[in-house]
Amino acid sequence: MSFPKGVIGNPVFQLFQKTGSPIESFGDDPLFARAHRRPLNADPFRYKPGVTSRQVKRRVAVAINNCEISVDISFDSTYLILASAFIMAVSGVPCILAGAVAGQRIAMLLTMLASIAGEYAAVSILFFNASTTAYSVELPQPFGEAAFTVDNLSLLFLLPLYLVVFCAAIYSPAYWPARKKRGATRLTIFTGLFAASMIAVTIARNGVLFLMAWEVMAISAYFLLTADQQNQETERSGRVYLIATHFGTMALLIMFALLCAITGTFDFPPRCSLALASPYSTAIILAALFGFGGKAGLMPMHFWLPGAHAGAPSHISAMMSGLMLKMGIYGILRVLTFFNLLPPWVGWTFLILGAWSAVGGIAVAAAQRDLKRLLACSSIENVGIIFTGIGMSLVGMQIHSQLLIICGLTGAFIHVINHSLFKSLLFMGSGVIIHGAGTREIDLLGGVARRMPVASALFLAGTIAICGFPPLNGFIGELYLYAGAIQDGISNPLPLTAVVAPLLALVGGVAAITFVKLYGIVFLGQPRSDRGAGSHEAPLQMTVPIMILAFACLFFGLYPVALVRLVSPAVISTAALSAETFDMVSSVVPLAPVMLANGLLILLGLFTGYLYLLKLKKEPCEKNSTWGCGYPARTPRMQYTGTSFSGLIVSQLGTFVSSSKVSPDMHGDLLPAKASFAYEATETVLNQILTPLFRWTGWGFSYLRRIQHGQLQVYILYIIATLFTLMLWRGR
Amino acid sequence: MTDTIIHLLAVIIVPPLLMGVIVKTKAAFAGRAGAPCFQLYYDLFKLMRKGTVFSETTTWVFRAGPVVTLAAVLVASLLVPLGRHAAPISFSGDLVFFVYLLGLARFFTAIAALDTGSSFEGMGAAREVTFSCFAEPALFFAFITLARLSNSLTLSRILTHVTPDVWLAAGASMLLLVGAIFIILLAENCRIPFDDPNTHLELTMIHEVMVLDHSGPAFAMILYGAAVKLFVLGALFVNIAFPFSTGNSILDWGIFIAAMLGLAVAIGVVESVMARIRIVRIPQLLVGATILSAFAMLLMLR
Amino acid sequence: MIAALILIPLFGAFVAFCIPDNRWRPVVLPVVASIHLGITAMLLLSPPPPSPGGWIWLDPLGRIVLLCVTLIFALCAFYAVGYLDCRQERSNRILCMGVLACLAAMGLVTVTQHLGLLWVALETTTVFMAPLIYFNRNARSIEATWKYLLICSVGIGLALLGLLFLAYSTYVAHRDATLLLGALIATARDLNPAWLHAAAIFMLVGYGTKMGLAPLHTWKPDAYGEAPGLVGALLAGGLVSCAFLAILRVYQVCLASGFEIHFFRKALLGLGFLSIAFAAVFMAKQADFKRMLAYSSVEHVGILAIALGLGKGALYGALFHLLNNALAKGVLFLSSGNIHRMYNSKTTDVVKGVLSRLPWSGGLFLAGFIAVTGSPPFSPFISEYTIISSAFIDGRYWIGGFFLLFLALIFIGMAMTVLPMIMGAPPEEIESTGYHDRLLTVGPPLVMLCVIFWLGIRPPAFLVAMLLDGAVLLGGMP
Amino acid sequence: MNTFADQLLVLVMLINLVMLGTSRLLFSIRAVAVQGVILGLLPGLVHPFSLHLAAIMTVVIIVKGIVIPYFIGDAVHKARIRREVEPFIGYVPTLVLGAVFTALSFAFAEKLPLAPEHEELLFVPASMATLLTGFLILTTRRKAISQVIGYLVMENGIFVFGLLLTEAMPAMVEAGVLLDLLVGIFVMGIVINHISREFSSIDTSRLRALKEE
Repeated sequence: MSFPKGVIGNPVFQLFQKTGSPIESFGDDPLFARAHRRPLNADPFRYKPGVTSRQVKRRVAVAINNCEISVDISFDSTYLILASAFIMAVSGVPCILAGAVAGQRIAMLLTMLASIAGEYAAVSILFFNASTTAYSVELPQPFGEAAFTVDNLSLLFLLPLYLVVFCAAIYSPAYWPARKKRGATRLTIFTGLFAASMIAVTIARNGVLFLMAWEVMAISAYFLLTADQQNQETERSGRVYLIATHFGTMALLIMFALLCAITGTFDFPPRCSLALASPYSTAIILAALFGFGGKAGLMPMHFWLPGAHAGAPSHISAMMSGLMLKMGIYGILRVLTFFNLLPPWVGWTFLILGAWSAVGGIAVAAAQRDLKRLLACSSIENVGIIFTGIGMSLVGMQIHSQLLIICGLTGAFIHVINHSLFKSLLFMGSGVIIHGAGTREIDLLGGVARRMPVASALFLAGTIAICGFPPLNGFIGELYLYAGAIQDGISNPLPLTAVVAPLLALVGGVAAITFVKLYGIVFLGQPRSDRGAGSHEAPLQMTVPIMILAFACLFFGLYPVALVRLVSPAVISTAALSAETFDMVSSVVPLAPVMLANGLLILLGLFTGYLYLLKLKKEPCEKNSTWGCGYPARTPRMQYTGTSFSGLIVSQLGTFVSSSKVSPDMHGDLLPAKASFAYEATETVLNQILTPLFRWTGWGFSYLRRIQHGQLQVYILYIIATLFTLMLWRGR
Repeated sequence: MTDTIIHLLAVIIVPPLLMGVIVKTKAAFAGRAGAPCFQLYYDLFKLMRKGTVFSETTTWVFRAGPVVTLAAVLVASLLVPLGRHAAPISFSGDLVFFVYLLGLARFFTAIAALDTGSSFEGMGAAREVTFSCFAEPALFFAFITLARLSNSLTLSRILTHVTPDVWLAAGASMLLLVGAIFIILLAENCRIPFDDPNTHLELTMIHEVMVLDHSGPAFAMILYGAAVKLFVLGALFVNIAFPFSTGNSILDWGIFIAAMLGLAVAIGVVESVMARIRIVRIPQLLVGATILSAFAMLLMLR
Repeated sequence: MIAALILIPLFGAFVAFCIPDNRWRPVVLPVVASIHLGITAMLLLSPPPPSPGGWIWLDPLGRIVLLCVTLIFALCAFYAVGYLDCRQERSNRILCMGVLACLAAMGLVTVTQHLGLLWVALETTTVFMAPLIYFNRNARSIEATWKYLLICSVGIGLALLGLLFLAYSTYVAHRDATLLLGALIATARDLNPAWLHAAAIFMLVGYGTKMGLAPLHTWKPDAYGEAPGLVGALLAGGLVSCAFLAILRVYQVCLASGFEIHFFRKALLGLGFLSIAFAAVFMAKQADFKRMLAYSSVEHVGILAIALGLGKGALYGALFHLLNNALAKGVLFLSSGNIHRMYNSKTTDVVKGVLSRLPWSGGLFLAGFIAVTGSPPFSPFISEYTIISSAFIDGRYWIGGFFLLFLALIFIGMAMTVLPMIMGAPPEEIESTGYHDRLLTVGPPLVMLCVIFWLGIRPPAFLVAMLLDGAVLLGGMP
Repeated sequence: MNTFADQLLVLVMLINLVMLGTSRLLFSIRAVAVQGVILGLLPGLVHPFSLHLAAIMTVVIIVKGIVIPYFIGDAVHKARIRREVEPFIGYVPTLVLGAVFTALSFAFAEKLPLAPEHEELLFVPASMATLLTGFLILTTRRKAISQVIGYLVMENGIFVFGLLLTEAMPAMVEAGVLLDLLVGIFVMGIVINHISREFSSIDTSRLRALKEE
């Protein structure tokens, strides 16, 4: 992988060269601009057969001289983004050199710094039209040169990325202190690599470069999520993850090879440059759907996701769920933009898979007993919603409905940002719970809010946001999707897309169940075990990042205009529309009244609350135990549990998730032994399809393995047989 | 402006009356005199003056629950047109906002119930959120149908668009729609056949059981919120089922209030003649409502 | 200079024979290896012209293989010092001598242009490797040695017959039997098709046995499994490369003939696919991690064969992959040797939680696994993807597709063995074997890993040029 | 001259069949030795005399006729076994197979055009038949010694063909081939010694510990 390797004056900087237009700021000085442009375009490092090492050396010297003039490059936004990726990538190095404890601190500072720089660059491109440039980097031989470019679609994914990485960086040393826990070095090194590779994924403009970044991302995620390596369960889910992601990458390998077969180069084709009729376009789209969809956690390729997110350290889960899944979405969007026209089935496939993931994901989430598994499954749901939005817009392109295109894409993109925010918030919040209470089992927790008031309030914000309730940000994205769906119901003769609205409502309803369960059982009531009772508030370093994210959720909820402003460039460029069309069509969802209504809601709530507080102050409040309906000997274990809370809905959604009883073993010596009993949520794809498939394959293989059965004489027979076969082959 | 003021007044004043009418109707069916129609007003005033008992297990969430619920329901009430009059707040897409506000209210009621740590209240919360998640798709199918009729995304437009002419043109569809919305109305407000709101005992297994531990002003807020919710959903129903308009603003308000009282009587009648169905049947009934409204939409496509 | 390449290791073997002290003898290895590396470097930077008779010439293909051999050997030599230090209970005289003699023979393989001489050198390596496999002196290792010796001897015998066929075909063509590559290529068009066909098949089977193409690979798991990790690395990195070079020579002749190449490519594709299929089947549920490495070697040999069979752009990938595979296998074998030392077992029911007990070796093994399965940023990714993409670009997507499918299956099999072994909690009851990671046993594989990392990001220009030249010799696009 | 060469080649093929039919190891070893000596004599019959040829002939006779049989005989002595018991396929079937393979080799030889001066010679069929006989012994016999003998027979088969080229091939290569063969057999002998010590038997069908299952 290649990352920007240094700053000005460093010879390694020569890996990069500007190929874009010079920056306007010094355009008024023609002399300088020319002096600047020529040498930089002079391509110092492109490999030419026959270039001897001495020649190369001279070229380097020339290039270094060029660098000394071109100081202003550091203000280029693309450069800043590349530099941020580089700093993140190497942020773990001090860990090796200076020891884990100091290294972790340094890495934190470096990552924070890089995130701020990157976010600054991203914002300045997005809001102030700062210039962007293409930097090219030389790839190993047959793949030529490749470019890093930032465009609107990249920015959409970069913006939340920097924010979440920033938060995770603050969070990390407190959550996984090198002083106390094993594996902090590994965690630090790979966290930086992970973040950097995701940045590289979003800005790479070449198939091979993309794949390299992609794999670095996937593999560093593996090392991150198995940080708790001695845990059997984590090891297993890590393995499932690695295998799943490898399969996905295989699909991507095919996809980029086929793209190369069409265009003749591994560089990304320009937007809308591929005709539908070009050979392999179906194969390309299917491979992309498999590869990227698998990474995004789209059903039915989601099976790796719950385990992987659950076992990872919490801030890693936050980054994986909030950011890495989005890379799958980014990838598929990027591939779709290559085509000037898409076959009709694409949109519907997206829509159906998205809807399936949304409903199935939240159904599985509702059944979970593990705090982080629940959040992970809910990520499947959210990815499903995003895919539904994309599918909606693709269908819109099919039927030439600008409204559907814009509502679908806007909704999906807003949800991309929103999900990054609130899912990261929730995962980091769950980390606070694990840190305080030491367990992820929902049914063992309870009453955490009394011991962690700050964390519980922040977590509540995330919960409300993810359910899509106003006045937080989750609502805005869904609003666009609903608007698109209902508008389709109004104007389309055969409004199939309209079904999205009731489906979203169902998903929202189950999400509400899931998160009421999560919040209510974990934070409220009384502790159900000693673990829950022993919890304590987390250090400030862990709560501050959550506060930042919660603030972002609130801000975007109350001021959705900002959110739309963030995604509109991406929507406009992805859908190939003009800004005017976007403004016109997107006004179907007027944001001002939404803001007004949200404000009213908050004011009314505050007002009522204020009156109520006054009243409470005035009147004496009595403390008593909860009404036990006449039963005097209540214990905390009698409280409603998470499993029973979601039992009703799980029994109704049996298609997606089934709850199997783990039967107790009652055999004792004389009397039945002490036994426990539990419900386990089983997943259809992993437990009922893949695992048996693997078992059968292994079984079949074990027959084939007799070929190698140890008898030397037979081995020699193989040689003769091969010889004869080859002899006869041509004879036929 | 006048309409807005009347709207606000109606929303604030009328809801408890509906509750009273329902109770009165049921009493009449049972052959009793029954509590006065304004009983809920008295109860609310009484509760407002009372002190509060808090469970030791509760946190600030328990206190916030009734407040947020009431605020959300009140804001929701501003989105629904009453009679033939546009709502004070109305914007394209407000129907989504409306549904999600009710969701927010439900969310806070449920977590407040869980905050007590009581298994009964937990059970009630589980049922409340589960059943409403079946009701919401039905509501959206209905909204799509209405939106298609009126070519609009605002509640005010799609609800006031329904006129007797529309009924004549798309009668079958409208009939299915009204049936579906009536079921939703009963389900969302936890009336018979879904729940028995009569007692505050644990026998009432859904809504009322959730609020067992609330007392004093908080309980008043909850009762009042429930009444407003009934009023709001009722208004939704009345707008579709009773789309008569005289053209005179004041007269329309009168018609509306009368229709609402009529609805209350109808609910009372239903509660008197039906028994509560078994819990396991409830999802089936709600899915039935979804199918009804989906059919309504299909019929509209022809 | 080229003579030194062969004579210095032989001299080293003699010195090793003379040194009586078991502790000091292994030091000869790094000394010789360093000199060898230095000579190689000089030879690579300024390749000498062909010898007058045309027998000796370090052509680009030979250079690539020589680079593989010398790199692997140099690192293994340093490793050997550390490794043999832990194995003081056993005389290492034969090991040191055998290894050095092999180095000499392998050097000869790379520099000779005479196919007969190449055969002799290759057969010599076969013979000298046998005592190395028997280093552990137990029933299992004797069995492995016996199987290795007999199967390879039979195979190499067939190759000899093929060679004789080839020589006879030249005799039939122009009354002057020759096995010099240059002459063969120049006159290949006149050769008799029937003789050439028979020769190609016999040599493919013969050298294929040595290289370990399925179903001729049967000696591999046994030999790799029972030999010390050090020998495994030399077998997988050095010997396989030499055998591959022999097949490349045959390929060159077939290519020059113009007619035989079509069959030869098909045969390579067939054997290659059979190899990766075998590897996929045998890697699943493989409990012995060293045998697993052997099957991985079968897999990569299959990849090389497929790449040759594909031709065109894949040739560059094949040559690059040769180097990458040698180094990646080196990482795996050397670190697996350390793990074996630590746990005194090579089955995964005992070996668990390596990363906790041996962070360096375990980490290296894991990284090697990632590299060898073709994940960036390591260079096997570059070479494998070159091969895969060229299959797709040529429109042979079924080949590419099945290739990837098998690779994926292999990945699963390997992951199911490697990951539980490296991760997880170490067994508590295991007795301490006194082994611990130290510079000499961890450094060499680490260097190998760094090299493939470096090659994966930025292969040096001279290497790229060399590989391109090699690909041109094989008929790839310039 | 050529007819004499052909008669010797037929003798080689007969020795093949003898080896397939016998169970006594020492007898087999002697047969291989005889075969080796014949191989040593053959070049003199088909090629004009030269110093190079004489040297090759001498070396072949020494290596194949004396040294290698001595090594193997020694190994047999040390392992204290006399005969091959229970081969995988019985002696009669192997003999029949051997005959079939000999016939096949003649068919195979038809397809390969020889140089004019070699046309009436039986080198190719004799070589293939010997090679296949070697394979047969390798795959059907259990004892390690028998397998070494099989390998030797196979090598002899290859050598038969090589004789056509003795003149054309450089001495260095021939010498290398012989040396390799010698060392190979030597190493095999050592390994057999170790096997018999380790397993107290040289029955290779017992060497089945290394397998997949």
